[in-house]
Amino acid sequence: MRTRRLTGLVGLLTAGALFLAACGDDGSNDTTTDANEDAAGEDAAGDDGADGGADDGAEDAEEAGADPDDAEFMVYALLPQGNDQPYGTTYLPPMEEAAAELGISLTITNSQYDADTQASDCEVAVAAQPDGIILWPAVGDTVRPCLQAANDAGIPVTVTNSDVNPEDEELTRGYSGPDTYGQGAASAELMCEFADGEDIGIIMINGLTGNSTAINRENGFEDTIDEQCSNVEILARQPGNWNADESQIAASEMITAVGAANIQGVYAADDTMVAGAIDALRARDIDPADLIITSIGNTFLGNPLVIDGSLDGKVFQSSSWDGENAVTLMHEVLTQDPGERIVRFMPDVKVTIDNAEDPDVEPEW
Amino acid sequence: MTPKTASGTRTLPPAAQVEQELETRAFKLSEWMAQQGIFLFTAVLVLFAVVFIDGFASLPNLTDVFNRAAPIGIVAAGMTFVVISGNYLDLSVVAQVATAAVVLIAVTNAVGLVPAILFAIAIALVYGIVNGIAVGVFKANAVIVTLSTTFIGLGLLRWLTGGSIYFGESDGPIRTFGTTRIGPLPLAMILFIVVTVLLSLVLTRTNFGFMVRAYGSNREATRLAGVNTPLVVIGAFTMSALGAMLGGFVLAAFSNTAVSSMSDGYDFRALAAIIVGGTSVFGGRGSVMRTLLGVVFVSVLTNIMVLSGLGFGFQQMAIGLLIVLAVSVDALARKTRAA
Amino acid sequence: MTAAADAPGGQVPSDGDTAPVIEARNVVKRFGGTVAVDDVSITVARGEIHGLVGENGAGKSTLMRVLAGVLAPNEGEVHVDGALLDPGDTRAALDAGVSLVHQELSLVPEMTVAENILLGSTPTWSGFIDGREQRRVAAEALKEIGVAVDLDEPIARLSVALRQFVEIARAIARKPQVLILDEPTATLTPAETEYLLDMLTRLAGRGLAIVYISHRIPEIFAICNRVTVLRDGSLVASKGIEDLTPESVVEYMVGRDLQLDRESRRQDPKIGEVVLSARGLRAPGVNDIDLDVRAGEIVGLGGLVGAGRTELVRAMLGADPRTGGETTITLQGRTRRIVSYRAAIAAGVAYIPEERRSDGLALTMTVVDNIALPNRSALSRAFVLQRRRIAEFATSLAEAVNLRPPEIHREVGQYSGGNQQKVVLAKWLGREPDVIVLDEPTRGVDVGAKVEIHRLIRELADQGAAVLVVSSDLPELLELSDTIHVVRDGRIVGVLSAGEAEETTVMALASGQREVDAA
Amino acid sequence: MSQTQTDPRPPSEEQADLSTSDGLVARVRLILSRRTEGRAVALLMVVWVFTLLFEPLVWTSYEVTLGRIALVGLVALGLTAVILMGELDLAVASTLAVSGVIMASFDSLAVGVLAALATGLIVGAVNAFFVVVVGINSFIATLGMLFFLRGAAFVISGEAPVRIADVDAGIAFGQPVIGPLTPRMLLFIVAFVALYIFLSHVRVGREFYAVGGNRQAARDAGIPVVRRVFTGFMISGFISALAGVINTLERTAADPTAGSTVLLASFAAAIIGGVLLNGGRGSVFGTLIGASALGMLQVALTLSGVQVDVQNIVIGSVLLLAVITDPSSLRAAAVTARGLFRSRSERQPTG
Repeated sequence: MRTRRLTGLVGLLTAGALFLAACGDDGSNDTTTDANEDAAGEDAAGDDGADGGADDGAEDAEEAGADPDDAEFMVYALLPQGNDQPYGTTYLPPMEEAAAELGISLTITNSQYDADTQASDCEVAVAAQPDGIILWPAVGDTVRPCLQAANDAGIPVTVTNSDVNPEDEELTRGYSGPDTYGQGAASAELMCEFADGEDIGIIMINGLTGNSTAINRENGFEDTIDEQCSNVEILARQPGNWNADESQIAASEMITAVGAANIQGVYAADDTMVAGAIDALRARDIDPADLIITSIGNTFLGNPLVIDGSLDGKVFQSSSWDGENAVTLMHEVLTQDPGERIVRFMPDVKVTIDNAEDPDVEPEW
Repeated sequence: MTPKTASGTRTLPPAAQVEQELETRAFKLSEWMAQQGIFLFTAVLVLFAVVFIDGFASLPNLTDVFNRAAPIGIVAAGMTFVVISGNYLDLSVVAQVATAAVVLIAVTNAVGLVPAILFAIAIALVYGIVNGIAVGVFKANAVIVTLSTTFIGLGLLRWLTGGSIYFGESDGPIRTFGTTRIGPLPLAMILFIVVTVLLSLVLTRTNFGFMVRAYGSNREATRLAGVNTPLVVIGAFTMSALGAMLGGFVLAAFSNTAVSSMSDGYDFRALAAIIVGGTSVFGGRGSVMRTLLGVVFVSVLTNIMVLSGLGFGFQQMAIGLLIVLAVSVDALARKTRAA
Repeated sequence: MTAAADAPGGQVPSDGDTAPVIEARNVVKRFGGTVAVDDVSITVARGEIHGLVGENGAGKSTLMRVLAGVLAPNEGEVHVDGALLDPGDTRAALDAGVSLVHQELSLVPEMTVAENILLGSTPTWSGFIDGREQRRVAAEALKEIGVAVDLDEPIARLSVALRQFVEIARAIARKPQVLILDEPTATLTPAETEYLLDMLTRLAGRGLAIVYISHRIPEIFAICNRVTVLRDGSLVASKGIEDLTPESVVEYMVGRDLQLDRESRRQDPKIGEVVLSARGLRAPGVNDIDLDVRAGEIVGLGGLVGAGRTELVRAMLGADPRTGGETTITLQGRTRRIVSYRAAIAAGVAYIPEERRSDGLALTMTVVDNIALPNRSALSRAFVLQRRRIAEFATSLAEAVNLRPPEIHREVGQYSGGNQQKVVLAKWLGREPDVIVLDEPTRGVDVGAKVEIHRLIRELADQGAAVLVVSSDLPELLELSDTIHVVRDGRIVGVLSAGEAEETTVMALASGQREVDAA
Repeated sequence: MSQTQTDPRPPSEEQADLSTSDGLVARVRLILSRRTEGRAVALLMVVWVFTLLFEPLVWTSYEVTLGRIALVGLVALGLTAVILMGELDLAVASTLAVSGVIMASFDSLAVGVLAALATGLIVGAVNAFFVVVVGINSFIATLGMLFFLRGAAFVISGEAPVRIADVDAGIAFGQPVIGPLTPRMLLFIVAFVALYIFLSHVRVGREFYAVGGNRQAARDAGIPVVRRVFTGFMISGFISALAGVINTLERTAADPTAGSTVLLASFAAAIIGGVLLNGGRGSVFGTLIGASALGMLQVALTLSGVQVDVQNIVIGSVLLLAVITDPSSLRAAAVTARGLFRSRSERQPTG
């Protein structure tokens, strides 16, 4: 059905292309006719590009959504990332599988962390009158209107990956996913454990500036440090933008800034970035094993580092758990309609050298 | 957005003509500033850093500066050809860098290094030719053309790869490249210098580079000199594409990872470096070496700010001010010359 | 606003009232060293059409710009209705009722006819455009000049002729007392010209004072009551039309001792086979031209600005698209059709365009670079430019054309016009062209450079190159050419051999004052 | 040109047939041929047909579609004013972000809103200052502002979203007021109508076309070009700020990263709408159509469950198509093509 739509789109765009070429001489200064004839040809060629692009889209959409015809429920999932981010990439497939099993036809949007786009997607979703909406807030503070609209339309909303603000919770039926704040906190607890009372200085590498997950994890980590181990001091912090390169350079520069001697620890808000930070240490012939290093995540980069002792501890976050539970929770809400708000936190498994090889902390990306 | 030579009318009013015939010598200092300002600025900034910023002068830190500069620098060096040809910029480097990085690691893991590189080159050529034809043959505006190729390119990349992050083998050739040092210098840094020098030679010493500069300086005069101008434009965009490809390689090798989002913001960051270097967006004036300086300048500045604990916001503000400042000098110089 | 502006030109009676409306007193205008207008005084009365004639560069346009307040004179002053006009203030001149119809069109292509006619003085009602008023005034102005153009048509969609008329309507709409037209017929067909002339007579009949600049003697005699002749910036005659004959006017315009030119003419040039040949050439502004240039021959293209000479040579070389006909180049018995500009260059053509600054040189580049541009392939091995060879090459050419100072690493933009033109020549000389086409080779060039450029052109011809020269500078044309083709309205109206060519005959042909059967 | 040479009739006659072309068809064709929005309309029609056939929801829930169009289109409207003058404003997105943050950092909404809008005007003035007074190419001047303002947004907001003082007011602001129309749509419509009138019926605005179409002529005619450029940039700045205010209110919080997609989307809308980047040609009406086409396309694709990547591929192709089918582009390509064809025939000599 989606395929039909898209092939339709492609066909019409092609027609449109020729149409455009035909109207080519509008408002032009004494156009020569032959120019336009020549060009019509040129342009038809140009259009094949568009054609091809959209065609890909066709097949893709087919894969993307489960077959809707025998679907019990129709659900919109408003996500801020998808194939443009590795986490989203490993989040989507289990989500779609689960949906297929539970007979849910998913329509997935990706606002690329633009709050305004997500809000607009939300309007679209509400207008489509689905059975439910799964929301992954692009910017936590900005989702209330969307929730309000959904509520007014009587569409149940569940939240995934990062929870809404407490005051907005009454507008949602449940939350599944990591407690992004809690992850920061857990990583801080690890840090405190390893610091074991001594005064140490650490550097902090955060996620993309302004990104809500990044902010939550940063706050979680910092607050916990303040409460539980004031002996740990954050000497410097820079964004690593979820990205190994940036993180490596930033880390290296912070080492320069505060002096290698003063640093006994490193915290990075995810595995990719911690890998960069560890590279930075190695590049300066500092043995990461001598430092206390903690992070969050589940990438193929993370566990080996834990095993070889350079990464002391990390908080495991399973993108597949996240994606799968987003759907199962929604299904629960739709089928058995529990009274109160369900909160299903992803178990914050702390991964250290002791359990790094356990199957339940198997890296996913 | 019209480059100066594209002005419709071919005749100047007689009076204006006569006036223009008169020798109009530039005011020396401002002229010099416009020409050599970047050297001065860089020197001053580095001096300032050495004196006031602890640890700036240390080798590891300078290495960081260059690690910051290397990928963006190679991209900017390539894009310089587009800017000098009077076509503003190549937005599609964002898509190109990401594609090259992903292709390098993914295809190397799957097939091998050589096919990966060949494949990446093929893709770069496609970008260069498509952008080049749209701009050179259809005379369409470079900004919009490269904007649309960015949309298409990134879309295709993410749709085809599913946007996954790719890791090179922990002891593979890419990793080796990323970690090898010659003496104290990382290989990437040396590649950066080598590529810049090479591109600089292409621009200054070769027939092609010469035509690019001439085209940027005066399209009609270049055409009337018997130059195949569409080919020149296609060539310029191809150089930009190749630069972006190498930049992608360096980026991928540096962290041994590749993901489609790793080159966000490379378009305007590269342009910023080029402009700060003193290459004129009107085309004709500028050089790859200036771009090198511009990139170094920006990285030094960022480095200083990080060392002094200033956040991302301040870094952005500084770069913004810098662009306007650098170009104001040039503009004022042009004014005094005209006066 | 001066009181004068309130008197709408249309209504002022022309009953023998010969009080001067506009008066220029001892105007002097210099551009750096060159004196464009030298102590000229003219007066124009109501209802008078005052013809202003002179060769290109005689200073007509400059004088008119001074009158219209576009340029401030170095000396002298302009009075309108006895009131002194503050110099160089266009606005004030407009308010005083002086309207100049520019030589080059100054309309906004995407705006409508009505909007362009009232551009800058758009009638508004508390900020909002008063559309009705706008259309009324525009329509009135158009009606006054009797041209029916759709008021809502964007200028971009009008023919050049109609744009010219809209320009005039715009001037009229300002209710001027003095209307100055600078070569308005340069781009018009005979029919359109005729129409324009009637129109001007009509307007003058209603008391408008008109200054009419033209090369075309018949037009002058068709409509003017007085004629002022300028030569080299100074006034040589200002008489009532009844005291003048076309011949005498041409004499005044040219009035120069021709002996010198005679001597410097080439003696018995060795002229060979036809090299450059055009047949049935058609292009915008070019109507079915046949033209041959032989080896060792210098062919001059005479004619007035806008006669279509530049269009002709550009179409001939394929620099601009042509609509019909073909060009061939024959060298060593091999004939090649010139199908594209690059093909022409490949075949050994050198083209020195009219607009040196916009088409001829890359001003931001150095002399070396500019010289190297057409010769790059010869000067590079395996795509690498050979710096030393290029430098030597450029130096030798810079000497050959006597570039002063010969700093080949200086930006061309910093050289004077004469030197710039030498660079343009140098860059093509390097190719030792078999065919060389020069469009206004010495425009805006000082005398010294001019002589040298002429020498170079002769040397080229003596070496057997086929030379085609476009020039509006009559002495130059006569001095250089072995054969002169006179072009008018995109047609060749006369072919004169060096012997029979006189400035008067050429001017007569060019201005259409005399039709002669091609020699 | 060709007309002058070939057409012997006096201009009055030549014009006659055009102006007095009776018969509705001829009239309509004449009117249409004068518009610059043709290609945009064509695209919009294609999108309409597509949506009617495959995504009627786009129409049945039109208020959603309108919302999306308003989101894409508002900034584009302001941008159009600048582009018409042959200038560029790359700073729109950053202006949007910074004004939102400034607004949210005040305790009183009213004050905040005023401060934000003022910010927009100031930013516009600064841009104009660099462009016409200092004489920097607007492309670079606004590029600098793009970085600077984005940075400022982060600094002011402390690199995190800022909630507005009165959240409920914000939510209320998101609700329909007249029929299904929310304040955003109303403001969008107002902005469009205002700009449309300004650019077509107000002298100052209409003179933007002169400034962009033939700057020298504008000067000769005594139009104060500098003042016009200032006006244009300040309009663009103000509208961006307005968009920032609207978004912030509707979302009940200001996000320093806001507007990441705005800049390119606005340009796309204007270009597809037939606005010529070199200035002098185009209209806000065209921009509106362009924005509508893009907005509807996005909504339709979203409803069809097409992932954002594929949407980008489609939109990119449409944009590329729009630029290379510009008349001037087609002519340029035709000339080159003819050149190639000729130079092939050049090989075999004749005669």
